[in-house]
Amino acid sequence: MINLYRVFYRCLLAASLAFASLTSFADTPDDTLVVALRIDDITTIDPAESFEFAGSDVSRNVYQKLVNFDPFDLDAGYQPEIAESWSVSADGRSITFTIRDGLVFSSGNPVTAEDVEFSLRRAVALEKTPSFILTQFGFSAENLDETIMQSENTVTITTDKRYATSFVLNCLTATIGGIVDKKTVMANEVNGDMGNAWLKTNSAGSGPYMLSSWKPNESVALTANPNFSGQIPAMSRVIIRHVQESASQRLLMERGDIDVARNLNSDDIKGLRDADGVRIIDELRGRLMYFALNQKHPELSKLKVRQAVKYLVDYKAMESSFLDGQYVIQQNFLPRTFLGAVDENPFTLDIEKAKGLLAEANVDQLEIEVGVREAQERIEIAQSLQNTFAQAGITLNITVGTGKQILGRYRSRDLDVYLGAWGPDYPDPHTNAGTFAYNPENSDAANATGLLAWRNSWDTGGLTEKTAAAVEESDRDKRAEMYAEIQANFRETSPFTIMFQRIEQAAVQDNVDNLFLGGATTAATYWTVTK
Amino acid sequence: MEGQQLAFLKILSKAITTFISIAITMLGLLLVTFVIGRVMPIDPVLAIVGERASQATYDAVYNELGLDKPILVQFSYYIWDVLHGDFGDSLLNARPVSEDIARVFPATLELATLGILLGVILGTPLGVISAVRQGSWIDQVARFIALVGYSMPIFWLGLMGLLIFYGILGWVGGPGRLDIFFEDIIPVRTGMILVDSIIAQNGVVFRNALSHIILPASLLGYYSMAYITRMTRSFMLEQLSSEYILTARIKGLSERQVIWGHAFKNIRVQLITVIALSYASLLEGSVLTEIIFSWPGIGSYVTTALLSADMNAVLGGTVVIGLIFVCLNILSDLLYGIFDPRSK
Amino acid sequence: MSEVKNPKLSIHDLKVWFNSGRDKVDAVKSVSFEVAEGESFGLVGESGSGKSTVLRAITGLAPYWSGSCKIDKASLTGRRRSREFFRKVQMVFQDPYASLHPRHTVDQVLSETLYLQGIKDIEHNIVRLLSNVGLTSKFRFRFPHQLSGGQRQRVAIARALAGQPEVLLLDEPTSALDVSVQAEILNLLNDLRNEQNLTFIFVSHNLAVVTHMCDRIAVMRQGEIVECLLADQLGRGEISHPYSAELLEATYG
Amino acid sequence: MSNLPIQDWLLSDEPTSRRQAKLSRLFKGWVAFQTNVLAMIGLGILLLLIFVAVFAPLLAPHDPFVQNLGNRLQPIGSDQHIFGTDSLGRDILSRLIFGARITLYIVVLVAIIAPVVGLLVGTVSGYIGGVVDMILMRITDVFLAFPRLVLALAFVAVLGAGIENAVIAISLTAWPPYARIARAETLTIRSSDYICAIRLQGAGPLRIITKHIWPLCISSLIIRVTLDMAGIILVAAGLGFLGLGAQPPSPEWGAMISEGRRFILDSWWVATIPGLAIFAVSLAFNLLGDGLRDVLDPKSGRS
Amino acid sequence: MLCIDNLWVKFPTSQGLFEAVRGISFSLSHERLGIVGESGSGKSLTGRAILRLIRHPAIVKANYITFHEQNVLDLKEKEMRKIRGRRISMVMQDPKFSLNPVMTIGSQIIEAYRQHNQASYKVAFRNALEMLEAVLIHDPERVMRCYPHEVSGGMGQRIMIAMMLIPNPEVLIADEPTSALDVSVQRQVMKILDNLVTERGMGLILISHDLNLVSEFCDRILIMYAGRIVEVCDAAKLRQASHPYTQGLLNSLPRLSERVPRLTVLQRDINWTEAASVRG
Repeated sequence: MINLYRVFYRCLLAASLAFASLTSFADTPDDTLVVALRIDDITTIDPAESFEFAGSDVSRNVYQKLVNFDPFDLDAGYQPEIAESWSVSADGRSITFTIRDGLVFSSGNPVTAEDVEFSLRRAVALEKTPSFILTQFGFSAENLDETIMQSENTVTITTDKRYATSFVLNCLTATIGGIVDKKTVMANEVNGDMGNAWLKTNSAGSGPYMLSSWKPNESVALTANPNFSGQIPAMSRVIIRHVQESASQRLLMERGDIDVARNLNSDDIKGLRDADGVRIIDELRGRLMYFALNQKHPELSKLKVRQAVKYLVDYKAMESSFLDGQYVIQQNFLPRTFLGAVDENPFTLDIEKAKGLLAEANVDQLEIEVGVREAQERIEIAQSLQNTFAQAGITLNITVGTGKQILGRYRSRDLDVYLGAWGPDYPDPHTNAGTFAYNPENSDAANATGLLAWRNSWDTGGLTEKTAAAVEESDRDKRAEMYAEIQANFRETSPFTIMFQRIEQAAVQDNVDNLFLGGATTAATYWTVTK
Repeated sequence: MEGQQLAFLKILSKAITTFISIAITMLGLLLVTFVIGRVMPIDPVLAIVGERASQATYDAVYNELGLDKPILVQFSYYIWDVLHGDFGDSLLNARPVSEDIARVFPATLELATLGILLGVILGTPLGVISAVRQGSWIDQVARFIALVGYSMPIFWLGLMGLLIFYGILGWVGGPGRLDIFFEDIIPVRTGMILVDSIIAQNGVVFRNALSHIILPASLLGYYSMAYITRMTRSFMLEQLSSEYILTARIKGLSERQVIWGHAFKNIRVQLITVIALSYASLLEGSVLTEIIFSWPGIGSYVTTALLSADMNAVLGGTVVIGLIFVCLNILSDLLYGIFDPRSK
Repeated sequence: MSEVKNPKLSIHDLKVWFNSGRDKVDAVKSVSFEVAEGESFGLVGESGSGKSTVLRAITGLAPYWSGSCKIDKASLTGRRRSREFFRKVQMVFQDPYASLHPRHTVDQVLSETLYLQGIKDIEHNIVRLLSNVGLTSKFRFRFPHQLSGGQRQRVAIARALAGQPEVLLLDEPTSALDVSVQAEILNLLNDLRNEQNLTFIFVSHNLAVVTHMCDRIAVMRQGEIVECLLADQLGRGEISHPYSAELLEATYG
Repeated sequence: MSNLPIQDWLLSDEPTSRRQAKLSRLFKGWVAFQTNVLAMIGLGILLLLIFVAVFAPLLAPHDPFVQNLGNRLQPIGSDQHIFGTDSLGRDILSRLIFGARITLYIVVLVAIIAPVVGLLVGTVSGYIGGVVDMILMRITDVFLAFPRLVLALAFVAVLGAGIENAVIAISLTAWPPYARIARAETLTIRSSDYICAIRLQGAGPLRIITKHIWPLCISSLIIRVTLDMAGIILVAAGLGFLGLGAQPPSPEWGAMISEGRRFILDSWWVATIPGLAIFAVSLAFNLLGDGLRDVLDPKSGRS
Repeated sequence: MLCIDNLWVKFPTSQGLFEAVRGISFSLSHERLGIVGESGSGKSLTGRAILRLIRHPAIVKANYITFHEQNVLDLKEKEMRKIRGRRISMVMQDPKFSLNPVMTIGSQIIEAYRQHNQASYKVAFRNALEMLEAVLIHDPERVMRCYPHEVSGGMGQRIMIAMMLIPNPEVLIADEPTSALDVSVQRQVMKILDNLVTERGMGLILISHDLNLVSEFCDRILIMYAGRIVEVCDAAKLRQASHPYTQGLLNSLPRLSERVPRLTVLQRDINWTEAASVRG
């Protein structure tokens, strides 16, 4: 019996010794930037296909575009990058870009007009999800020979009608405008896919970094592009690691095992503010949090009801409690810093007013369903809405589901109320105006699932035409004015209640400088970082 | 000669029946998964084309995936491919599912193996001791430890463990399998970092990997220990009250000989089944543990795939997990034959 | 084997085996005998001689059998037995600890049996059955674990008698009991046979018990009847087969 | 020994009526069970759970759904809130009290579905044998070989998130082991003398399965279910943790942990208190299960 | 050789202490002593109490149990183990349960030998073979390799006897050694046991419910009833036993030689239970 115990205790002792001897740690290496980020949304990094937040971060650091944003001065708008300069034809339909000399891809090949033409044509021809950003200008696989043309060191694109130049160029700063290395890509072509399969997991760009590995749901590793024509970045390696939990990201941050944590919730941010050696970066992003009423619902389609619910949101309390620091009140569909953005947020929680409006609409005791994606902050917003709606006699039943599940119902016009987020696809006001306030055909048959107005069966009450007009206005100020007018109308009449705009808060180690998250218009830059 | 032939035939027929029953089980498994995948209200096409796609793009992908064909036709295509070792490409990232599984499975295997080892090494003696000393303080303590293990939500324990041992004390590594700068240092052979680092004779990486794995493995080990302790205890109690134990005592054997030499030998078979089951459930991937510890294992892989309607990945993962389960069952049956002479 | 006039039960060339195919095990190789109405017929042999299997084959509890088996000239086939058969033929099992449902009271056991046999007036019949086997009604609501071995066997006998059968198959009914209790049960069985004119087939490994209970005795060995004797012959030691002699020698007393 | 007459009546070895026999058996089981201190503790906790669930509206100091965003994440031991408040400023104690109802609901529902399905499949399979047995056992194997959480997730995904669906999903994954147990028991019971005896009275398979085999399988199933209940609550909590269990604002304990885990580093109590509640109930079921095994297990109840 | 004085064995139950053995005293020299009684009379517990094999929570009490003048009750567990098997051994009822199912017969016998003899495996193996031959097993080498389920009941019991006798004990307690066996084998096994015991000059305690068996193989018989010894008599004079219980038992046996219409049923007397135990 005694022996039995001895064996047992010995085991315990050995185990505890082994445990205790594992405690040695170092900081991250000087030339490596380690970022904790949820990257489970990345499905590809081919610029012609990539359409997710984490993916566009990677893309921005790997691919250059004809025009792009300067991370140090986002407000300046698009700046020349691969294009040295451009000129617009008299009819306003053609833009000719002159390609800069001396730019080189990571493969060592020079960046030529041919590459630019190939990249843009490829993005159209592949017809992947984001291709609409280009095809809205009338480009299609059939007319590429006439619309996107290269000659010598220039590339000319011709749109189907006149558009605001700023609109076209803003679209080219989106991920899909990334220029790829034609030779390398076509060398890896399989079954006429224009290198799509290869580019999903490899890079062929001229940006400061190149992709060294992507393990889905695990990590993305970038290494400095040795052939980069600009200044070689200080961080020769960037490792983006998938860490799902905010608490885990915070612990990693506190232990100094990572340099940047990008998915911290407001409470963990608060906790980290007090931690030694950690700094918080706030950047206003373009994402909006909104809810929308399905106009197929007989009660919800009443104007007074649409207006009433806008007074049933406790904007202030949410902004200052669980959304603290991460969202700011925004009641217009153009995010702050966008062209045409307005700073009018007239709605506050006003139960009595809402009750009055509901009474005018003859609505008493309403029970509706709200669909929410399984994400904590959205569920909390939904619960807060549930609370305030109840005070005006509206019962809100929350249905939580996976993103795909809820979205599926939203797209098929099946939800009473959808609560979710919307991020601009490219840094031009039309990206949001064209989806919130634009719905040329409201029938079920139209199946315009890409338009938020259609998803809510809203015929926009004349805003569609105004939006179409705004996108053709080439005068910048006039254009901004037109959007202000659309938004004023939209605020009062639309079934959309836009509530908040996202502020991204990232925690960085004190020694990390010049990390830019991309503001409302673009994605994060790592090449600027020093430490 | 004839006897030998007969014996051979017997083994052959047994092998064939075993194989057939595995095949049927696997087919059923595939069918169920497949049906689930098809009736799920998550649209795999949408998962690919994204929410802004036009109807034409949608239709193209719909046909490309073969979703327009009758479900049985789809299923038979799938079976045909699986028989050729092809699980198809992940709908989401277009990489072969088999490649993904080969990447995530070793992570789970490593974690589960270490976990089950801890569970067996601690749980078995604890169970034996508490059976032998039924009612004593050590029995009470062992039972309590096991009960706590049975009753504690793992995600809570995991987060707390991470907070205390990593966040505050800094005794162990944080989430993930390695510290970032140790990644990609050693060549991937088995995919299990502990093993790979031993092969590469890289002590530093080994230590780092160990520091990362020890906490989640202890946690899983604790849960399997709770189960193993409890089962060992009840098996031992049953054996200790049997007559041959009395015989052994009459022979004048010491308690240790009676317990380990006689009683324990008789519970080996049952214990193997318990351990195999426990191991199988760990290999299924403890989704919650994997999420909390950012462990890129098969559990979270299949779950993520399921939630994003990546049916090829779900089917592939399920087949692999089902195969493991079936294999472990067969293995425990084989060991049964070795350890229990009565089964021959 | 010996001819009997108007046999109640006649068995001819009965073969019983377990498992089909290669694993086939022959439990009874070829057995024939006849039992007259009101007779008590004994089957004696060691464990594995197939004596209990014969009973199981008659009642349809054995998986595979061949040969002919007649009750009142009606042939039995396969494993299914009719309701009439169960009214005529009943069985008492060896181990009284295993033959009663552990969660059923005596009352439940008997009332269910009566119900199944289609007998009305269950209340009255339970009391009658209990008193027939020498139990007072205070045992009626007990569970098996509240009864001694002898009492359990009495309940089992009462159950067998519930449908007022004509033939009782007794499978070692006393081998699990103490000798003093054995005597009580054997006396009870004899009394019941006399009162109700029952036909017994009595299976036992104990020569003395079988001789005490039976008129004629068949000695079984490895699935075959080696010898058929009258009880008196056995008592006097008049036996011819060496195996019977061996058994007799082994059974002291 | 100064027993009350009623106790004598209950403890009698010579019951005189069906009712007395039945009550007496229950009472004796209770007496045996009473001596097991740990099991009594378990029972006590569960009775407390039931009490709290029944009288939740009277016991809860606050409305569990009323939010007060200005008063969020109050620590344990605050004036108004003994267990503090959650991220929407709701009183945790009140939510815990109302959550007891949901926990009880899960427990009862699973306890009704899973063992019954298992019992049906197992006993039919074991009793009839042959082809039926083979088919049913293959089906059982398929479900056993399935990764459990994946199966549950898939079912929830198909049926839609919600507590009932979560319970059904859990039950669907939980029945195979019960079927195995019931089948094994049936196989041993099937060939026993008392089953032979009742067959000789002309009883059909339906009667034998329902009246004779079930009562014997049920006790071992009850033990297993009780012991598994902890695991079931934890799986339900796990589904809640993944957002697929109870829907907000329902104060399901697993969902409460899930909500609270975001604050675990600063406001640890928000997740810990429901965690402890789950722990206590699971523990209670385990203790109770151990105790029931001692009382009900036919193997130990022989002598 | 072995003296037992006022032995009690009690079990705690929900209804209080159950007294299974109630103050019995007897002694054993180099003789064959039979203990007879019905089930529940406490005879088996008596055998186990001598070897101190009755474990918690049962209570064993006695003024003394001396073996060669040494009180067994005072010995430490370690010292007790030297007595068990080596000096006092025991054969139990059913070889099906009393042999370890997952060990070969050879290893079990060798283990029994080596436990008490410093011997190499080879020596032990040879001794085991010899012992198996002594219990009339014809091909001992094959049997050594067998597992318990592969041998018949009769052979199993002979193996059990071989295993228990291989350390050459001074006293053997045989607890219903043949009641699980077929009648034809019973005698054979008893004869082997009897021969070995007499040859080696051992003391034998034969515990059985079978009066005939005991009277045939023993010198002296203790008759137990409800935990007490009601009568002690010479085996040869069993038929003349005075106690009504003994007589009743004898009469309730059916006999081959004289067929009676009704067997005599034992009429129990409440006084037997309370009468003082007879010293044996």
